[in-house]
Amino acid sequence: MSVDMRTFLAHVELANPVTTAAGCAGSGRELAQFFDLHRLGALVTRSITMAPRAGRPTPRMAETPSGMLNAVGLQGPGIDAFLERELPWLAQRGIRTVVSVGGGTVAEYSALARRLTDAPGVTAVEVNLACPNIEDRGRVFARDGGAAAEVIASVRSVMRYDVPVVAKLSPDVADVVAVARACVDAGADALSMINNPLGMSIDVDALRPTLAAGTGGLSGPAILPLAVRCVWQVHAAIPGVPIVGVGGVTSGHDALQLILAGACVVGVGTALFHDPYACLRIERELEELLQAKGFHRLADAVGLAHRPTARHLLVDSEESSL
Amino acid sequence: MSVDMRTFLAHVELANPVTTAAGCAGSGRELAQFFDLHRLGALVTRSITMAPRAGRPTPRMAETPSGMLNAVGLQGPGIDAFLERELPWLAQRGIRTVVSVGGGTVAEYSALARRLTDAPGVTAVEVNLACPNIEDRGRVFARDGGAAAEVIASVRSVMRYDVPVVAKLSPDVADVVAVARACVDAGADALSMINNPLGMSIDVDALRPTLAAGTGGLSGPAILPLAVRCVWQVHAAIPGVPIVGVGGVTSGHDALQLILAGACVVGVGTALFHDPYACLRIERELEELLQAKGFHRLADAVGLAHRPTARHLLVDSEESSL
Amino acid sequence: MQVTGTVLTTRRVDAYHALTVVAPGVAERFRPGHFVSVAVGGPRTSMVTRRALSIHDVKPDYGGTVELVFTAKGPGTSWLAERRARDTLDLVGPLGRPFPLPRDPASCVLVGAEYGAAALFPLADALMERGCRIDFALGAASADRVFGAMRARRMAETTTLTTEDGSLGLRGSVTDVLPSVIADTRADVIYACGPMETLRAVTAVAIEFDIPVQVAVEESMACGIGVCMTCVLPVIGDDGVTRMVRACVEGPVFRGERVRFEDVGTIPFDALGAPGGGARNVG
Amino acid sequence: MQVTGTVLTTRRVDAYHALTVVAPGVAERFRPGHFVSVAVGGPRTSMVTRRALSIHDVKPDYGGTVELVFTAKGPGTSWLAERRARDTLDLVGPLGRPFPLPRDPASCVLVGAEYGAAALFPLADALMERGCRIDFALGAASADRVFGAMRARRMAETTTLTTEDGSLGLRGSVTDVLPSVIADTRADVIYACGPMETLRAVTAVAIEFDIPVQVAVEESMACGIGVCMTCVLPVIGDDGVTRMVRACVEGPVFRGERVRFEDVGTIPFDALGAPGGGARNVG
Ligand SMILES: Cc1cc2nc3c(=O)[nH]c(=O)nc-3n(C[C@H](O)[C@H](O)[C@H](O)COP(=O)(O)OP(=O)(O)OC[C@H]3O[C@@H](n4cnc5c(N)ncnc54)[C@H](O)[C@@H]3O)c2cc1C
Ligand SMILES: Cc1cc2nc3c(=O)[nH]c(=O)nc-3n(C[C@H](O)[C@H](O)[C@H](O)COP(=O)(O)OP(=O)(O)OC[C@H]3O[C@@H](n4cnc5c(N)ncnc54)[C@H](O)[C@@H]3O)c2cc1C
Ligand SMILES: Cc1cc2nc3c(=O)[nH]c(=O)nc-3n(C[C@H](O)[C@H](O)[C@H](O)COP(=O)(O)O)c2cc1C
Ligand SMILES: Cc1cc2nc3c(=O)[nH]c(=O)nc-3n(C[C@H](O)[C@H](O)[C@H](O)COP(=O)(O)O)c2cc1C
Ligand code: FES
Ligand code: FES
Repeated sequence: MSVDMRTFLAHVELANPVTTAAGCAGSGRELAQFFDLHRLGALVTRSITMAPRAGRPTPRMAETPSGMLNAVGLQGPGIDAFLERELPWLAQRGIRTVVSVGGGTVAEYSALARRLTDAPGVTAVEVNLACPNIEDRGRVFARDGGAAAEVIASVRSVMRYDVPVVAKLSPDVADVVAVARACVDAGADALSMINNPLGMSIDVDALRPTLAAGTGGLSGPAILPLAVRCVWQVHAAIPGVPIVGVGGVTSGHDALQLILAGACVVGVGTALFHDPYACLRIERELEELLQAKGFHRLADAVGLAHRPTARHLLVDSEESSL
Repeated sequence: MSVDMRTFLAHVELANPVTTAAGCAGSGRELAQFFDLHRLGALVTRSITMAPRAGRPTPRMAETPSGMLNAVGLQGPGIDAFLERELPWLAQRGIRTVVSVGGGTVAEYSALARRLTDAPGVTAVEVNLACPNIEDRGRVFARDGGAAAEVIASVRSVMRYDVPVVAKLSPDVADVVAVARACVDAGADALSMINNPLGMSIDVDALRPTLAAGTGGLSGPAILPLAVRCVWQVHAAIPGVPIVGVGGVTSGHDALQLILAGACVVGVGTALFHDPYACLRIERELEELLQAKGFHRLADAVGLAHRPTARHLLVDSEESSL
Repeated sequence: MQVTGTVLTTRRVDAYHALTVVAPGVAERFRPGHFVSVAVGGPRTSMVTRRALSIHDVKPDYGGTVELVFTAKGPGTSWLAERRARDTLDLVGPLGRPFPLPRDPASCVLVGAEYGAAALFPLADALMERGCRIDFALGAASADRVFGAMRARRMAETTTLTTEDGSLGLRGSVTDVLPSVIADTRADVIYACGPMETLRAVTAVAIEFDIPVQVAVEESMACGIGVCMTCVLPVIGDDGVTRMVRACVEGPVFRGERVRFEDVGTIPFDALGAPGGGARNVG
Repeated sequence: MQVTGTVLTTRRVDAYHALTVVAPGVAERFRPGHFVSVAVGGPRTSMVTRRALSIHDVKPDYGGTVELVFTAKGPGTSWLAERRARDTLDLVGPLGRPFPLPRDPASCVLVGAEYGAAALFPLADALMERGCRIDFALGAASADRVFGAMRARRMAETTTLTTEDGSLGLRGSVTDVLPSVIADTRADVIYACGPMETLRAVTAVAIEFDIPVQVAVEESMACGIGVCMTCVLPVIGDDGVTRMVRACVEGPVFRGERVRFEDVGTIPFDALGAPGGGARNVG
């Protein structure tokens, strides 16, 4: 008997829980050469900005142990070209599309939302909060619950009521639950976590940072334990909110960790760079694992590791591990 | 020609920059079976607490991609037994010893400092700030600049003037520079970073967290990019302060990354679990690398990657990498 | 000590893999009950921790070899199972506290479950050298998982085999037959090696018969050399105080009645430094 | 497409390693200039990104093989250099925009520096099939790094070799000799493959002689399939606008005069979406 893999991102049903991660699937067309995009739970776009962006200088990439650093700098076509060329291509094919947006001010985010609200083919909007707030000396929105909430509230107020707004959070905070709560209170219908923690690599031959931008976002298997922890903490604190678990997923086993911790959707980023079919493989492996463990429905596994056991009483996610 | 590997931890000279990381070298005696501890830059003890501590239940360990999670829970003998049995053993042998301390209240940290201030054989005191503050609902000191500063000020005011106080910081904060600055302003003579970011792993067979404690500290190569980034940011912001770089170092190449980013001392933790001789090997590899690159003195490499170059002008560590 | 050994031979023994590795320094220092920790995954692997494996045998060939017997369970042991002759293997060992041997000749029952049996053979050799009587009780889930039955039969006065599925010997667990083995052999001491559940049950039987039992425990280990504190279990000391002691250096061999098997995976409230003392809320 | 190929043969060619891999699907679709991306490190490796390697040759044996020629530079290519016959290799390809071929027979100079030469041989075959005249100019730091000199001599009208140390052919770089090769052969078009510095210099010469030049560039690549945006360089479009385009899908082959070599590693101020536009301060 097969497993019912359907899941809900807020009130929107997805045929399966495996999506691409923002910024890791190009415009969609690149992956379409490898497989039928309808087989994705959803395609998440790169973060769209108002103006076209050339991004950061190269090198933009450095390999690290079980991970990589990237500093792409939101290179993209800008909202006009996106609405003209990229979104219609996806919409015409009926591909479930979560549009990610990025901005430098609250006004920019809400302007983006305004442009998207009537665009056909927007399954949900994911708000990339890992952008520097130019009105606060470049402090990243996601690192400050107040700033994050302001962005979410402005996007939520503008977006059509039936398009879920997903807040994408960063792990580089003292208290991810506090930021999550601020976003939910501001109207986020779901949370996505984690965006890349900030890392760095030094080129010891050139005696300078490997990336032209200096620092970069860390992704890949190395960060899976951080993603599992963030999902766990937020699901424990705000159990009703749908969570998109992202970070280091390369197998169905990894995806199941995030699901048991509380995610109902799983995003796959860096693994796509290694294996263009990663989403399909992970979805299949996940289904096989669930089946082997006797689950009939994916939904039954969501957050299951929180079920109280004798051992669970010892768990206190706020306390230090030391 | 050999490289002058001497370095300074504040005003204390170390024969070489490679030390053990807190909590990763037992009482010292275990490693002494493998090599002469005098060959270490310094031995850093586990974090000593007032009372003996049995620590957390098992499983305390989980392997993750290029890393591991631990939840030991500061198991240790308590300050009395430490001063009676562990420190004298090291002191009698003249082994440079940095004593790490951990507490649940500001008062507990200063009580520990008071016990250490007249103990012979204390090269420096490292203050493990990754402990939950029981007076602030278990919020970890290191996640809050104010609380961290209070601990450092109380330890500094009690410790002998000639024993450096090192503040050990966590990466799980929105702004590591702010916490670093608070500690330096409170009297920290040096900074050590990074302690383990908090992570988690789910046992998908048991359908519950792998660690009995739920969450645990992530260590090993996976976190090297986070350590390099923290060292870089803090050295850029507060260039004069000596930094102990810790996190994921397994080779001389890794150590050199931290040094070029601004560390003058390098701590080795998880690598010791794999290779008891790791500190010696890393020190040798580091010396060879420096020599191959034409350095005469380790000190000349410290922070060198910050040297302005055309490319450097593009680096803005506050800005997001995306 | 750490050595880079060369794999001499590899073979399958029913459900198990066996590797013989040239490692003179380790072989020389070996005493029964010792284990080694093996680096797995090769260069640039993502597996950062070593795998602990008991030493099944040492031989003088090529200056000294050690034999390891293991199940391919997860990624590390699966990698080990793919090693071929002439590959190199990075070992640290011998590690741990070995089995203590009786001063005078005694009647010894050696209880091994699953791969735990492998560690008992060098112990049997050492005991026989001291003139001890040896009897084996070996058990496993199924016939292909009973390790060393033939060799046991050759060495011991008696060998009793059990399998859960009845495919070899008596149906049931090794502890089911233990009372009668003890009675038949008039055992003075028991040595046991296997899963914790087996060790717990063996210890209960030994206590019932009031004879000493030495068990080799298994705990998840990150370092194997006593520095990481991840491998602890509650053990009662000579002073009657329970401490969380390290399986890798204070063990893996303990007197069974000293191990608080029921409390493994917890911090007993009366253990030294348990929460409830002054440091409860620290870290 | 992604295939798990089997290594057929491995060999050393002077300073280089060559691997022949059975990969029918890749071989079938191959056109000169294509590359593959190779997974390195094996199971549970810590190396998460693939390595991009040009296809040096395809043969019909075993349904189709591809040959890769590379230097063991870092950990990934060193791992590749240790592969043996019958090992499997995970390839994605063929990838990228191949070399465009002239419609009518033309006189073509093929310029290769270091391992870049490897990619020129299937191109030479294709050009010759179209009746083109072929001349090679191959250069490297030293004799052992000049790839394919013998084969070039057999195929081409003329072959000019250069080494920095003078150990083979003329002392100097391949671009030093290029003007005279162009003049001698009355070249209609240049193809070039090698380090960016060489491509820049070759392009400058081509512009001087006012003949078209096709260059295969190299940029650090995380995905090779156009989704990660890490491999970009500034290239001038047909509309005169500079864009940061992806070397992996819009390239690796570009018209040389369109590539802003001087600005590689920067975002030129006049590039589409460069800072200074409305989005300057975002992300
Ligand atoms: C003293 C001692 C002796 C042992 N002797 C043998 C032996 O002779 N033959 C044999 O087959 N097995 C033996 N084991 C168990 C063996 O260490 C584990 O099966 C092995 O580490 C699992 O590794 P893995 O990569 O297959 O699994 P994984 O689950 O991927 O291992 C992940 C991590 O957990 C640790 N781990 C997992 N299971 C165990 C375990 N049971 N004990 C300790 N650490 C564990 C691993 O070392 C690794 O760090 C022994 C264990 C100990 C402590
Ligand atoms: C289209 C293309 C074709 C190539 N063809 C060949 C070839 O035929 N033979 C050959 O020897 N080399 C070729 N290269 C270069 C080759 O990809 C690198 O030498 C190789 O990736 C280095 O890997 P490493 O593990 O040795 O080094 P590392 O420095 O450890 O690599 C780390 C990371 O950086 C990337 N990287 C490092 N250097 C380069 C580079 N020069 N180009 C692209 N990515 C890089 C790697 O892919 C990896 O992700 C080609 C590169 C490209 C882009
Ligand atoms: C090259 C690259 C580009 C990314 N671009 C974006 C982006 O545009 N918007 C965003 O919210 N996250 C972006 N991310 C973050 C990913 O969506 C994801 O959160 C993160 O990489 C962790 O998942 P992974 O380990 O599976 O890659 C990017 C990540 C990478 C590696
Ligand atoms: C098992 C274990 C125990 C640790 N105990 C302590 C401790 O007592 N005090 C402390 O400040 N840090 C402790 N740490 C953190 C390390 O000192 C170090 O900061 C961290 O592990 C990163 O370095 P690494 O990747 O080299 O291990 C511990 C780490 C591990 C893995
Ligand atoms: S395994 Fe590290 S102390 Fe025992
Ligand atoms: S390498 Fe990923 S887009 Fe080119």
